[in-house]
Amino acid sequence: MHHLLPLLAALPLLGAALLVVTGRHLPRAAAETTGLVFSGGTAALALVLTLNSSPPMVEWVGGWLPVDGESVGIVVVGDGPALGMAALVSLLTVAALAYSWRYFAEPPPGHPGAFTALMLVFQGAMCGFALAGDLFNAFVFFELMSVVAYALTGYRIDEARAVQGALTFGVVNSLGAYAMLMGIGLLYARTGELAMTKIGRGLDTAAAGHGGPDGLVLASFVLVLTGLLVKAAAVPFHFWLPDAHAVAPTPVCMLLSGVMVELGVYGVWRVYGTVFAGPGGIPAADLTRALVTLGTVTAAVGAVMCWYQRHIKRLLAYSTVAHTGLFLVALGVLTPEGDDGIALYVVGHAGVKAALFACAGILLDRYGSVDEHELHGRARELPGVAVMFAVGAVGLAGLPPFGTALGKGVAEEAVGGPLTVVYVAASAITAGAVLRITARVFLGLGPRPRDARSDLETSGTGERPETSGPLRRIPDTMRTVPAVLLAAAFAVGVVPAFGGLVARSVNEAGSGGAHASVRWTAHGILLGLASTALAAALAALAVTRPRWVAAPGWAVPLRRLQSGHVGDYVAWLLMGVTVLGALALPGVLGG
Amino acid sequence: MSDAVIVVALLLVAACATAAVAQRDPARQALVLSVLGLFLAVLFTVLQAPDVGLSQLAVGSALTPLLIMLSVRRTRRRGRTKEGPE
Amino acid sequence: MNRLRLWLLAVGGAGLTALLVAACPGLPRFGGRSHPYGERAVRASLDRHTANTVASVNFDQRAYDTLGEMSILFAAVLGCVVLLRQARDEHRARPEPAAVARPVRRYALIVLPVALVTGLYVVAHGQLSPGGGFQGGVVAATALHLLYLGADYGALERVRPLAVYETSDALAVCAYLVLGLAGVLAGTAFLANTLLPYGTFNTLSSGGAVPLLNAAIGMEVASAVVVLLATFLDQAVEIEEKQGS
Amino acid sequence: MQILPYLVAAYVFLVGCYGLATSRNLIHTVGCLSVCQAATYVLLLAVGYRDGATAPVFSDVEPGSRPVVDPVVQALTLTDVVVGATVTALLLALVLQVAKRHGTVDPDELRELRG
Repeated sequence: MHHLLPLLAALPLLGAALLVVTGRHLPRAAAETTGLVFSGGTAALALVLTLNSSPPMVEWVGGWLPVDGESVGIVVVGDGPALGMAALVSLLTVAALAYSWRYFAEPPPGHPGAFTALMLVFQGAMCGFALAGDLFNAFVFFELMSVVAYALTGYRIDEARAVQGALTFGVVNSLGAYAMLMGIGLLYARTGELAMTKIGRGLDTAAAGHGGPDGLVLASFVLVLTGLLVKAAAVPFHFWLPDAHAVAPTPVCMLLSGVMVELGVYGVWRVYGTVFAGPGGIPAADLTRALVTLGTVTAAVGAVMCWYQRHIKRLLAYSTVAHTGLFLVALGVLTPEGDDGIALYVVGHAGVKAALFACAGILLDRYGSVDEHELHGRARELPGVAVMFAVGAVGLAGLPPFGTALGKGVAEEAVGGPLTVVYVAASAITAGAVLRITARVFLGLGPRPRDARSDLETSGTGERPETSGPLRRIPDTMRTVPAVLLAAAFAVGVVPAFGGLVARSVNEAGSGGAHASVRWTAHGILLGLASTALAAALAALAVTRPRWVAAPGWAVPLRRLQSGHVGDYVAWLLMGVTVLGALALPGVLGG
Repeated sequence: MSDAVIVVALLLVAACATAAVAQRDPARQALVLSVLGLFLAVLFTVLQAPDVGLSQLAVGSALTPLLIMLSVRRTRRRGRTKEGPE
Repeated sequence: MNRLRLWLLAVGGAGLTALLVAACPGLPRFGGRSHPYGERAVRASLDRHTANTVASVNFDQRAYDTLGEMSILFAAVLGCVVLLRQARDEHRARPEPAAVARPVRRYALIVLPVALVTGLYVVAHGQLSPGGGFQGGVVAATALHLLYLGADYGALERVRPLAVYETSDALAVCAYLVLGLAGVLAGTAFLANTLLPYGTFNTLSSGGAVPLLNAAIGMEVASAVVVLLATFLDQAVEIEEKQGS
Repeated sequence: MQILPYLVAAYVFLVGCYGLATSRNLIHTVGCLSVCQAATYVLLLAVGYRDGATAPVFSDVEPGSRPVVDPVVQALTLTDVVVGATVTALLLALVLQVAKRHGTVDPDELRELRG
């Protein structure tokens, strides 16, 4: 069984290569079917492997099995979280490919399969990254994932914003990746190894010699985490995300927001747990300080910025930022419950967020606009989409029994105390913004908002539909995909065995052998209901009394920071490195 | 002896990297990058990495600057056609 | 330049500098002796009769990394082809054949075959001497573009049917993956180099699957670089915007 | 000499970052990114160097007769070089499209995405 692990990365790549070889002579439908077959086959393989991931599997690529505990090969890890992420990635790719079925108006001349091929490479890269047990191999797949994502983001070359967003995305993420590579180089210098477990052990041995971590450990920790947090869009590394996610083609947005960003969070979990968790690494208190601080700020900034958007896809992108913050907070407390909670939250969030992007895509293709003000009341004719949008909004708020609610409840219990407020507030504000859109765009409630401060915001008007022309009828595939995704997010919370299964496999892989049980609690259900009620209240207020919730003066500088200037974003990245270093410093000084 | 060569190569790389950043005109920057690629290839060779040196020579001092030059030409040509007929 | 960015840059740059400088004392002395992984890799390479250890690491021990790397190249080329496709508001203009000075032409046409052969030689000796698929591939592909100097753009386009190179790029990726899958089908492991005899040390056919993977990479890199240069040249020379757009 | 190569790597990375943040031309930005990447090559190869050792190629050296430098970092750097070239190419392609759609390659003049 374990020999099949690398195939999760290899199969989609093979599919992509075959599509390019034969692409010229294939009709479009055949190319898209091939894509679905390869991506679906990988998804099936990932699911089978996930169900067999206890006890965790390990595969040495090339058959370089360790001799006396030492190997020259690359290790691939097949434990629950790794395979679970790979399965999530694959299923979402299948959904995105199904959504884009006959969707793009204009495949490049001579390359009818190019878009599908790029999506397959994206899938393979994300699977490869999820399974990587070797730090440099993780970097390679990280970079592959980034390169495909830049190309996919800029896919609509006729759109001025799309190419600008893709370029910003490319520069910032590449710089993050190089920082990560510097960190890997430092770790290699210290330990002379590349497999994550070996590096972890090497750090511990070295620290035993001179008592605790030193500047090198701190620097490598900060640099590696910088790369991952740029991907995860933690504040202040997050600026690229709204610019890129708002402009990427809709099926790509589903993958970017649904899983790619979460893979950054997953990478932090994997790298900290295997490399830096030992006595030679970064003390737990420092990691908690760093991640909880950054996570809280990320959730706050994401939620506030989300509320003030009128560009619907940009609004959804900021809600992803806010949720990443929540994931980081739960990850930072380093408890088995926290890990279980985010695992479930990530799965539920992927379904909900992808469905919301799919609905936004329907608006874009039907009206050529994703602007809340311009579309006011125009989408009354799409009741089905309206229901899905509203359901997605309450799913985002964490209304029981959605999977997001289960995950959020478990995570809230794990973080406890005042941090619970962050969870309730961030999920309520982002969900409230989505409900506001539902009320205004799909129901036409309230007065039509007036445009203000156009120098401060990006409007969603004047966008070109992604189909050959504005759709008169919404194709069945585009309706079915979000419905299925929402149903799946619902099922995550409802199917009783699922939560237990996720918790068991997450705890088996990490958390130091401790097992936590995952179940609905009164506390979690109440908080979920509270978030939803708060979201509904905010949306109602926004529609009926827009003045009361208009942008206050202090939000203006925050919005100005999102300047769209790549130089600013690079400067913020450096600032983030400094902040991260400062937050993790006390443990190193104390050691 | 070899240490001295390494130090010189390192300093040349550092100086050239500074020049590549300081040169704000992209066409000239491409030339500086090409020289940087050359110095890096020399450095890699004295660091006993001929494989990397060779690929740096091919990629860093030929391919990348060439791509940059082509891009510069494209953007400049665009500027010209835009100004021309209007 | 806005003032906030300068402040951020100053503080962030100072922080990063401090971090990197603080790491330096912890680093092993430059030129130190402790390279555990490196020494294991050398032993493994000699066991499998591969004279160039770097090739052994690239195409045998860490061949999975190389798979990722070739996929990056493949994806980037596909991405460039897609991003630099002819947009709706652009058209192609035939460039006028430019007169090339005779010495330049003669020089280019003499160097071209030499460079091509050098590239192929470097690819073929990848597992023996420095060089290999990457380096040779880039040299061969760049050499082909001497034609642009030596003749003109039309001549280059005739010897460079892009579709063929795109296909061979993808075929090389397929070949690499199929070689890897053969290991799984044979019951060993993905990309296992155990199916072919390792041959005699220091000969062209030594190293088992290493020469095959190396050749696949050479083909991929050469075709990929040709396509890359072609799409950029196309932009620089042929594609023009329609007036008034 | 003991830490000079590491300091040079750090310096090159920082200089590249400075260039990225202050660049007024997107093509120049992409060039600065490749400067940042050069820092990673220098760091990796410096880590793998060994005094008095030769290149890890045994076609004309008797195996075991002389120490060799670390071949693993060389393989990593080789991968890194190729990655760098492809990223540069892709970003330049995007810059070309930005130039076409916005009519400028000055990041200060790109005002479409904000807030």
